[in-house]
Amino acid sequence: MVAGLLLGGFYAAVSLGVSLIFGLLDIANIAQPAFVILGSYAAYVMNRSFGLDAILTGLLFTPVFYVLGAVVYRLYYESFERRGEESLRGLVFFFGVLFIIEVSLSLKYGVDYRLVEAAYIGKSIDLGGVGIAFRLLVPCLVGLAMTLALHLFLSRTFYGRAVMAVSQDRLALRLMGADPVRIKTIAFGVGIAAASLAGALLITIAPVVPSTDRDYIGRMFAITVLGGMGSIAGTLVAAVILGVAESLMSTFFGPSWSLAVSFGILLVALAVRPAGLLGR
Amino acid sequence: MHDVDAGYGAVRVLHHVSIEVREGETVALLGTNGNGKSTLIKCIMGIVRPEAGEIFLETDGTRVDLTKRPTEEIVGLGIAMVPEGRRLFPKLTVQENLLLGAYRPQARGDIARNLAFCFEAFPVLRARRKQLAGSMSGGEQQMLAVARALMSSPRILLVDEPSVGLAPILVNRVIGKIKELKERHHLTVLMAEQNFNQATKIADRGYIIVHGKIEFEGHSTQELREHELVKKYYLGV
Amino acid sequence: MAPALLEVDGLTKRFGGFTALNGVSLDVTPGERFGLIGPNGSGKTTLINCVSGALPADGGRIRFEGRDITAVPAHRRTRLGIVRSFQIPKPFTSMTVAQNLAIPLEYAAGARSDGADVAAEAMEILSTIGLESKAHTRPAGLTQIEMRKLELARAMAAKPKLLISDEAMAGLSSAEIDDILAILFRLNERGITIIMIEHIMRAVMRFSERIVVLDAGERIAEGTPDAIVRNPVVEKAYLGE
Amino acid sequence: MKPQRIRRWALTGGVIGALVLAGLGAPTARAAEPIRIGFGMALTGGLSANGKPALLAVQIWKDDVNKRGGLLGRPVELVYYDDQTNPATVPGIYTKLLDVDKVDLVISGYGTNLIAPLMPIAMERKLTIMGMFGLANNEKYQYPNYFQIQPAGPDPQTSTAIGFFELAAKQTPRPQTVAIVGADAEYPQNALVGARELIKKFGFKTVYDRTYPPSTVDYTPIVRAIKATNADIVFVASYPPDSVGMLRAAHEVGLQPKIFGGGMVGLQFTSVMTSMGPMLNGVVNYDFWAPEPTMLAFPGIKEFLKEYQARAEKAGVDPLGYYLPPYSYALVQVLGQAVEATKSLDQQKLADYLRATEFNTVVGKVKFGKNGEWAKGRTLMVQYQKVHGTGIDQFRGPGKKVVLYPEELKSGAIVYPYSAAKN
Amino acid sequence: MARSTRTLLVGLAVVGAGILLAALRVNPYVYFAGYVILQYVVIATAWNILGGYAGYVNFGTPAFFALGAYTAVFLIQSTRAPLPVLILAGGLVSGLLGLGIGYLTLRLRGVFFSIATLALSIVLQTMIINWEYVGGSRGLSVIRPSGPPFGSYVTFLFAVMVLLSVVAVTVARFIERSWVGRGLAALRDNEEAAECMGVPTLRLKLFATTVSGVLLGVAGAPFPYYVTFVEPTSAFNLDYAVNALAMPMIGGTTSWVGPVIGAVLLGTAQQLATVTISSEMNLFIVGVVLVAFVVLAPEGIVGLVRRVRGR
Repeated sequence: MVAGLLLGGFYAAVSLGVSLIFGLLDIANIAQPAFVILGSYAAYVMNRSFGLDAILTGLLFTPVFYVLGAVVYRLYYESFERRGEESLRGLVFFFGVLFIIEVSLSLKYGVDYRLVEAAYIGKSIDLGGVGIAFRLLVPCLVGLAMTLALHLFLSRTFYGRAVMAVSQDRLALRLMGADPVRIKTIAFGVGIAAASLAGALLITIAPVVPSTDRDYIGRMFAITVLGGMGSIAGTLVAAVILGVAESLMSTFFGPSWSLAVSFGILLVALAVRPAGLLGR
Repeated sequence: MHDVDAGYGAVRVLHHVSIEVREGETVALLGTNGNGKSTLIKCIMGIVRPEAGEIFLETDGTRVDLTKRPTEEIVGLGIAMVPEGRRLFPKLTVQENLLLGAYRPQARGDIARNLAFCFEAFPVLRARRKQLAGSMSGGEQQMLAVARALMSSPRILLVDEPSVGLAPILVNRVIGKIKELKERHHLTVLMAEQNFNQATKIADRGYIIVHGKIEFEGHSTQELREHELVKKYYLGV
Repeated sequence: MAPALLEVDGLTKRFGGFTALNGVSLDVTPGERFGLIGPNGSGKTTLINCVSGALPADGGRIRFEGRDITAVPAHRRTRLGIVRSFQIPKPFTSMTVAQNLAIPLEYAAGARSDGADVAAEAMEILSTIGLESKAHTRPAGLTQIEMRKLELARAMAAKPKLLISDEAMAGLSSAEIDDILAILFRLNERGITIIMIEHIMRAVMRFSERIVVLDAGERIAEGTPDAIVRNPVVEKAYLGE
Repeated sequence: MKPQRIRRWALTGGVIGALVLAGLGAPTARAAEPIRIGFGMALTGGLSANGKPALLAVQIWKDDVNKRGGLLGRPVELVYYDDQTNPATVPGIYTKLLDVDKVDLVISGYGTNLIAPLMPIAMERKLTIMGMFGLANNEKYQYPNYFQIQPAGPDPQTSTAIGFFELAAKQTPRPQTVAIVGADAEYPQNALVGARELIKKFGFKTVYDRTYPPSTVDYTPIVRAIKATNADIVFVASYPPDSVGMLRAAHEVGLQPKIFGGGMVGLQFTSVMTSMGPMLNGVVNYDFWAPEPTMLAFPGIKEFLKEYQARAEKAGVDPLGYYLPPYSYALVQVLGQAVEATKSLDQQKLADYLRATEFNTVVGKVKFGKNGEWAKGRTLMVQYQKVHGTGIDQFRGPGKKVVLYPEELKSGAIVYPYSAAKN
Repeated sequence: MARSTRTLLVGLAVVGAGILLAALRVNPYVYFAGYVILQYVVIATAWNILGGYAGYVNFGTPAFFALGAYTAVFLIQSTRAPLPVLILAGGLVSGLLGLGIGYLTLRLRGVFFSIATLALSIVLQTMIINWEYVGGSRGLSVIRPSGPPFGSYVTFLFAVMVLLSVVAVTVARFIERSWVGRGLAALRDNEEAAECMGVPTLRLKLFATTVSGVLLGVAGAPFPYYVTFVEPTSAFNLDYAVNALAMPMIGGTTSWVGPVIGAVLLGTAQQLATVTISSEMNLFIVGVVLVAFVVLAPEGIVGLVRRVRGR
């Protein structure tokens, strides 16, 4: 149960980018997990070369990822959104991006499992009889911090509110004096920047290879959809639900079914209540 | 001092339309739907690009050409629009909608004051500020739309069809509010409206637009009310 | 009065908390030219969405030729003879104009035979409506009026008994409006019942034999164009109090 | 163009494409016709971390042989393709090797899944086939000309776990209960089957027996469930990411069985060892090679490792190469010796010789028995001891991975129970 | 009539040519590579019936393909049924799955549909992993029947695949040219307008998902005999999803020729790349080509050709 909660915090961190980009901007960026893995490798490289802490690296790299995200969005915008044919071909576009990132990584760094070192890996604290691993606790806390930060960004800043509004009514947003394309660029950049940190968290928790992204495509979108498409609080709740479900399945019914259960939940949710659990 | 002169000729919807609104005036743009009122307002906002003609904003003796500017910049110049159909952000709360209205950098400093004013003018919005905009009734939504436009501290307010989809009693209240706000804020108002009687209640003067042409210019409310064109074009007599 | 072709009885439709239609009833007789007007947002489009089957009704019954069709899916209603055009044209963008017509010809009018007949019939409809020169262009290359005509032509191809024309003239010039009106008159002469929803009063008043006025989701008046124009309730709805 | 014509064009295009493709690899005649050895290898995908070092080992052997003048006086040439760790590519690759590249000999790619699809091809064409780390591939086929280099022995399924459970049975106080857990994948499942058999044989009591999907992120719930059973023995059959996950979780949850480990793939990798550091201490795990004096006694191994380590960095593979590369080298060594001895490339003659002979290799003496497996199993059980920090150099020398099993290669004593060795 | 006879003749001619090629016993590698390429012709064509004609992007291709393969594995294990039975059964089971997916389209459109199919693929894979009888996660060796025509079993499979791809392409072409295809195109362009023009959209979508499912299952059914070793990771490989989508995208999605061209080009390129440059590069190229095509030539090669000719 506790493990599930911790895992949930981490899942939330991983899914925030999708929540923002897919949930709020309606851009089906299925390459997001690949950006996360890119973040993992950035953390790995810095950790190996300079002994820099993974999560610190993740934080330091957010501006780089922000710019990367902004560039990708501009390309996407010029190629698809402006022509008004975003959905299907955009999806394929990001599928291609996913592959390019994945393969570039394996060309550069090979396919060995990569991990990082940090003082807190392998240690745990005892809380009321339940040992809590720092390796999971730290990402969970960072994940919560990210969730909070994003929540504050969205609800307290002008840019954030504009991001929430942009997919609801572009024209009305322009009437507020905001440029939707610029807002989307910012939001996309932030989403990808979140991937930098999420990637760092990922490599802290488990070893990573370039193809690890495939394990997360489903989880990320499941969480986003369950969470109600773009609701930050919903994302957190859905992430925790998924984390707890996986943990409980592992503990009580045999771990081999845990993934199927997560996706079973997603399928049912999609079929019965497409607006998600906390859909507005 | 502010002097909008919009003369333009778009091939399809508007044909050589010229209107002007002087500072402090309330001007009504009358006509039934489909005659080009909304298009005209959209042209001013830069949402629809005129194919010919000019739209100017004159401020303190400087003329600013609006035709080549994107909507965002036009908003930045102090022109706010209450769009037809309200176009709120239905999945945001009332307060979030209002705060978005203050996106314009010049308005950000005045948020507290403007918000207080909006809540005072529309007490219902204060009561419902945590509610999602989409879940409110039509009248409340229209109030919110007007309030949201005011949050940008505009000098000129363009109102497009404020009465659409509202029960008669609500139309009355919305129109009344616009008048009240205009006076308190020293706004210049250009209102497109099909509800003739309601619009002429608050307008200083007005234009009747039919099939994309200005068919009649009434220099006073009186002149408008007495003109028979009104009935002819409204009911096709 | 002849037995009604379309009977709408106490139709109600809500969107969330908003009541778009509140117990609206109306009858349309065969061969009639029927006008449906009302200020913006009065529920006209919602009404025809319910009649054509695009939206399920929350209450009330719809009968067509005496048969209850309240629960019949939209495509079956089209085959029964209720055909609508869209206010904002919704052409099949990947097909040519002629191919756009082939869809209703095949699916609604039952012309399943080999290509030649369908093509000939499509061309015939296009020539009555004056679009034959554009038969092989795609909708993206059409002007506003041509798009409207395509919308009507496609509806005609479905061989309607009842044609619902939803603001087919918005944004057109006077000459173009006359053009469309002429087409609708011709269709009516061939025995097609027409419901016209329109803001252009000149057109509705000229076209309709009988008019029903909606305001705020309720039916407020019914009568001949003359009577409607003189009706103080209608005037109030339009001009305000 | 008429659609019909397009289709015909497209299909003929495809056929021509295939033919062109076939032609591309066609051998060009040369003066001193080399002996060509063909194989597919996992250079990408899940098993590539093992496939790449294996390739390097084979390349080193080729260079060694060619330096000495080749085989039968002919130079040796390798022809290999990436099988992407995907069995579906194997039939195509080997057909190309045999029919287009016209290789003289084939060896398998790395791993059970990549050997399996090769078996029918080998049988259809009556090839002599050398398998590189397959588990029980030949049990279903019983093909006589198949030989396998993994020292699993005549009973492959229990080979991973036998040392582990034998050691456990010898300890005092004797452990009683067992928890076994593994990933939903080919090797771990096979290892678990073997473990279950051995548990029965040694009379232990199973208190936990579960599997998990390889994409599991957090292993603490699993480890916690195991801890709740209070098992004396914890046997884990896992692939690299889950090995790391399980080991970390075991430390975090405070799992304290008497003996822990068994079939964890990945702990042998240098990159994993240097990351896990002291966390490894006390783990008893299977292995194939360790830099212990008993293992370094075999002829040629030191030279091979020196060469390997020199070339490893450039090839971007495991820098130490202690786990599998010696066996990959031994595999081609055996094949080379057979060719030299029979002075022939005849598949049947080679097979007969391979069946009958005991070979001397860098991994010791190799003799093939039933189903082409080693006549006698020799999977090591090692225990990580006295690992300090995460430096790579400590792993170069003896004492860190102490060989406990089999008896004849033993280089040290087990620290028991697990908790005693942990720190 | 004359035209459909001609189509039939062309189809038969292609099958005949395939069998002749098989009987010639040229270099066996041709059959192996040919099998893979033809398999992709079937997969791409099947995907395109739903994705291209109806506009519903299916990411669950691996689920359908693997279901066909595992249906075959099950039948081989239990009854050693002959290949035609395997193919029919594989198609049937996958078709049923397709029908189920079809009902999803009632509620899910666009991206949500795609995500649902992806999820479905994972659920199905987990089920197979936990089903020991068909090999579970360990995989299962399949022994081919002895004494196939043309001397070698793969040659025989190649001939079978020629037949299957002709069937698939014929079905796709028939759908495209018939009222069904026009109805699908209409609902792809605008589902609401299509419904209002009398197109029974739900029934057509169910038809498309079912046919697409059947053909994907059919493509998967001979797979166990081709590889002789089936395990979930490779049978459910995400590459099938990418290729199924990339091939029609590159070739052009609106006509039956597109997927065929795409499959032949990309399939051949991949086969070439596998045996020449590294397969990482191979995937890299697929990614780049895919992105380049959707950005620069959204209508694929067919669209490019049309544009050049139209000028």
